[in-house]
Amino acid sequence: MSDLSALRADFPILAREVNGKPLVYLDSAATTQKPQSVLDAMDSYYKHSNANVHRGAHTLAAEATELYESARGKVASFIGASPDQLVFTRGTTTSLNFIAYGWGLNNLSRGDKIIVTIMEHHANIVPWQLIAKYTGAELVYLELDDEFCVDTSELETLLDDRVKVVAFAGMSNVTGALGPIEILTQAAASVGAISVLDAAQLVPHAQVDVEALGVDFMAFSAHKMLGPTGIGALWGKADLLASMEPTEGGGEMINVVERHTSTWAPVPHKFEAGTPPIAEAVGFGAAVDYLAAVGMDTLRDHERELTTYALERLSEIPDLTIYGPKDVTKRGGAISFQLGDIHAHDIATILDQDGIAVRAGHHCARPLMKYFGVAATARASFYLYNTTKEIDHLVASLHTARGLFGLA
Amino acid sequence: MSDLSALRADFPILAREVNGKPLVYLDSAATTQKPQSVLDAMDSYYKHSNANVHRGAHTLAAEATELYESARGKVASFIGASPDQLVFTRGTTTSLNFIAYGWGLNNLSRGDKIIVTIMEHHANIVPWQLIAKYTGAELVYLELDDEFCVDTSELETLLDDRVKVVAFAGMSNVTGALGPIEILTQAAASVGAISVLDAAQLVPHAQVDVEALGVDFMAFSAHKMLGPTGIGALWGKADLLASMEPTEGGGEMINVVERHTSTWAPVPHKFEAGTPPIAEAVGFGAAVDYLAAVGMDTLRDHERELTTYALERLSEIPDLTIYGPKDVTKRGGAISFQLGDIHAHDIATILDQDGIAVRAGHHCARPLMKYFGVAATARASFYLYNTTKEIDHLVASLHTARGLFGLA
Amino acid sequence: MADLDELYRGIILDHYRNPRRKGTLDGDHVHAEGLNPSCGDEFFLDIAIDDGVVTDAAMDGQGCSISQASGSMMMDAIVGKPIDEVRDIAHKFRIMMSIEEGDNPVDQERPGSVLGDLEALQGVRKFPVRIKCADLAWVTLTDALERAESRT
Amino acid sequence: MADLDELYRGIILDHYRNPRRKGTLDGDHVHAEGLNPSCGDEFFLDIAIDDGVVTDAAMDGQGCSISQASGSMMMDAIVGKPIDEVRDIAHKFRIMMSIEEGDNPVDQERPGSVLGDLEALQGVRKFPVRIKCADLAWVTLTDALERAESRT
Ligand SMILES: Cc1ncc(COP(=O)(O)O)c(C=O)c1O
Ligand SMILES: Cc1ncc(COP(=O)(O)O)c(C=O)c1O
Repeated sequence: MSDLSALRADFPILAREVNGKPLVYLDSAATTQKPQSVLDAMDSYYKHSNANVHRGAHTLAAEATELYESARGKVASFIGASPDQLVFTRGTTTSLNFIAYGWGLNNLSRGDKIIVTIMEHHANIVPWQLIAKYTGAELVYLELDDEFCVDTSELETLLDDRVKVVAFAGMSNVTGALGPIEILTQAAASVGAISVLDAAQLVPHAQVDVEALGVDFMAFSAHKMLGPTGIGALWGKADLLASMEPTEGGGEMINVVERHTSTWAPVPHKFEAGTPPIAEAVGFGAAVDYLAAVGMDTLRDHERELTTYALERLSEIPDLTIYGPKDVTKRGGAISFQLGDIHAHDIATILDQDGIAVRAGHHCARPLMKYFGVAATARASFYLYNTTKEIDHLVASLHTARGLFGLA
Repeated sequence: MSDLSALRADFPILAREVNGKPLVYLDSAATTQKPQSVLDAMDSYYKHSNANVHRGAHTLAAEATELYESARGKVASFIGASPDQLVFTRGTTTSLNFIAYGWGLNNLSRGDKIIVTIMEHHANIVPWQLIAKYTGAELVYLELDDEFCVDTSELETLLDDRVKVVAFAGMSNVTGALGPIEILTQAAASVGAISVLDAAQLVPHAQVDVEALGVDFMAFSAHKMLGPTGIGALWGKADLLASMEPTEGGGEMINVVERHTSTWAPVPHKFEAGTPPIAEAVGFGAAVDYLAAVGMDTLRDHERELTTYALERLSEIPDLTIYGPKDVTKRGGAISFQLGDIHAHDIATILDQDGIAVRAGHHCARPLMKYFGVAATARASFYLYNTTKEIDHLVASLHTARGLFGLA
Repeated sequence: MADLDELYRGIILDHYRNPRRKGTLDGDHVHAEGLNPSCGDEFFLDIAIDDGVVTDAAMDGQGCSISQASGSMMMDAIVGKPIDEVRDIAHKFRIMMSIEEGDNPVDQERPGSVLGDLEALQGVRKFPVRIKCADLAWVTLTDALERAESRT
Repeated sequence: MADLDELYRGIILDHYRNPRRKGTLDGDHVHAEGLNPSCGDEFFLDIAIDDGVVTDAAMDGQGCSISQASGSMMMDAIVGKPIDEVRDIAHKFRIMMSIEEGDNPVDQERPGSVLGDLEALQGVRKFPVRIKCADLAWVTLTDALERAESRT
């Protein structure tokens, strides 16, 4: 088995204890921990080069601009993209809203259709609901098959020239299921709709070449891939970004501002109104440096082994139901489950006493929960710093939960 | 003179050299430097408590939520507000856009008027231009009097019931002029318009009690008041925030999400879609702790003394024109100037050789530049860590510039 | 583990699995709904009030053992009681849970109980993030009582 | 200071203060506009081309000494030259400024100059953030030449 355990020393928080036990952090789908190198990069930015970017002729401003733009270059090349198509935003949520507003407000009208899947995160549902309300367009959902994967069999009958947007996750944050990216991208293209990939859970866990994927837009967050909070990215095809209206107006995104009209700066700056998250960009750059050094294939293999092991061990626990594909080639390392009639929050509380962090709730995917007919699940999710030993702890603690709830 | 020079040791970057000279940082109106305590607070967050907020039943998530919400409490109390009216955003620009979209898109229509002043930053112009375009409303400008202050003498004739928004800066980032907050707030109220205060330059430099000001909305940024990049705040009156539509949709801002409709969480969460800038909030909290410990009155006095001294010394330089009030009770510590026919960028380059950081350009206020009939100015701006000795360096370096350009 | 044993006492699991008065009321009643959006717990409450007395109640919804058990125990504690007494129970409960200020009405030394089965929820205090679970039913009750008041 | 003396040579300040061919053209010409939005520098260029030769040119706009001097020197350098030669000058200039790759055409050892007055702009290379100022006129020129080409 691939042994990445030496990397654990790079993550200061992993030395911490919770309730007297070593921290077992199984909540990386919510946010990942940060290596020292990411913290150092931001600290060094603030201690040596902090200044506002783009507008300055002094040395610090030039250094800050250089650091900010070189971070853009790193993140872009991490996804196989050109830096001038990579917009820094506050996160996946903002990226998706920028697409919904910037493209949707200006291109959708009454009767148009927006296709999403039932496994979407609220971030890829609510913005479309808002735009649907403003424009009169309508949301249409794709459901799941019995392996918890998006069912595309209805797609053909849904597709017509009123379909203007097809928006979908690359990987579900609840079930771990990979999305049918190729099928949906082609379906969108076949009717001239835009394809929007929510890659919040994909880019952190897989080698992504966005040009090869063929999607029109892609969104992801730094904090789910070793980077800081407060920053994410929006990638888009050059012609779409160029033709799109900016959502936010302000400094740095303009060409000329007159009293009543303005013209916009070229992409990506057009979408970066105001002082950007500069230190955060520097940290984001350091995060992708770290991931690239580990190697995304190594990371993927490691996560597959963990996931295989976890699915195996969890299936030995009586009364445990997993909501997600069993086939590791169809999924990533987020595993949602229920254990008998023990509510997910009770599971989280019991595990927390053993220092184990899992998430419990609707995972910002209420339509999916309703589709499953449950109100909440518990979710364990893995990243490069997790180990099979931690999964053993998880399993042991779930047995404790059974005991406490008298499940014999 | 108030001596805050001992504080300089709290700011690691101030020990730095630029072009072989000690750094003289006179660009705090663009962004301020950060004290060690702010960097430590963020570092400690990442090393001990990093987790996603609000959704977790595990210990780290509870700690992160507590840190995030207590930072909200600190920032709110710094401006005399209640935490449930304090929304964390990406910065002033996003805050103003949220008001323009969330209130404006839903309340403005053709023929309505939005009053702004000619001294606004692009962040308080461009969002209104965008909303004017979407709704058919119209922007109207207030000009300046000959002391560089907003001329409110035309106000009475402008005011009628088509005026729906009055938006203005508390302090100009170009001229340093304080805005006529009271007059404009009352004018707005008198016709039932909302008043929007761009406090990006005010909150960092003055004791603000937002309830006492009486404005409807206020926006400011952490990075201009010792805090990190990537975060700012939007404050609003409770009933307005409650009735307003959110601009961004996504996780954490919802109450219930159904397939086609959603209901919103209470304010402030309604406006905080997605993973918020958590570490940044912690840093923001540490920044206001630092400012409160220094005391905003002490800071204000220090800046007044610096500004008085600087205005005096600069006025001794031949050919130097200052764009801004001469009376220190009418202004803050941002001083824009031109020196003979030396272009602002050339000044910035020459000063940079002496380690002095000033800004040159249109300062994101092109309509104001055009009003002045200039394309660019140089700007020196002060904060609590600056000293009169630094102003002496500035003056000496400006004499060098005169020499280089043969101004005898 | 001792803390967990305290938290998940038999009586709590019993109320969780066999909630009292599950369902809805038919006749004249007030309805209120409580929701913890951060965890998804829901609590629906119907109460019938006659002449200042809570004559009947029913609960529905779903959530963790703590929120459901707290609601079920609340049913037992309020039906048949005058509104003033119901308010007093709610107040005492919230003091016991450290949600409101006051002297803890539940004294381990003293024989006899003030809050009945509800005292079993004391174990929740060791788990601060779960206190809002225990409180959900009571927030909903307060809402229902206010609605009842504004009707008369 | 030595670097600054190199940057602000007399000849540069002379071109800055007395820009050559300031104004606009009347007859048949191509117009192009260059803008550095980050600093606000503007450069407006008119060129007249006849039979493959730049027969006349005029510049306008405003900006720092470097951008205006570079533009003014460019005027001197291009008027009367065939387009191919103009392109070659632009290429050489950009190599000298380290904007394009290639062997620096300007050899301090060698007598005689390749770029004429423009060589005075070499001092800008020590100030990387100002290179885009020196380049503005040339970006605009490239744009103008492309427009001219697409017209024929
Ligand atoms: C007066 C004023 N308003 C708005 C802004 C925009 O702030 P930010 O860039 O932090 O969004 C600034 C700073 O650039 C400012 O000085
Ligand atoms: C699939 C998916 N989409 C979108 C998001 C939203 O990302 P963020 O909260 O960083 O904006 C998340 C994470 O919460 C996610 O897992």
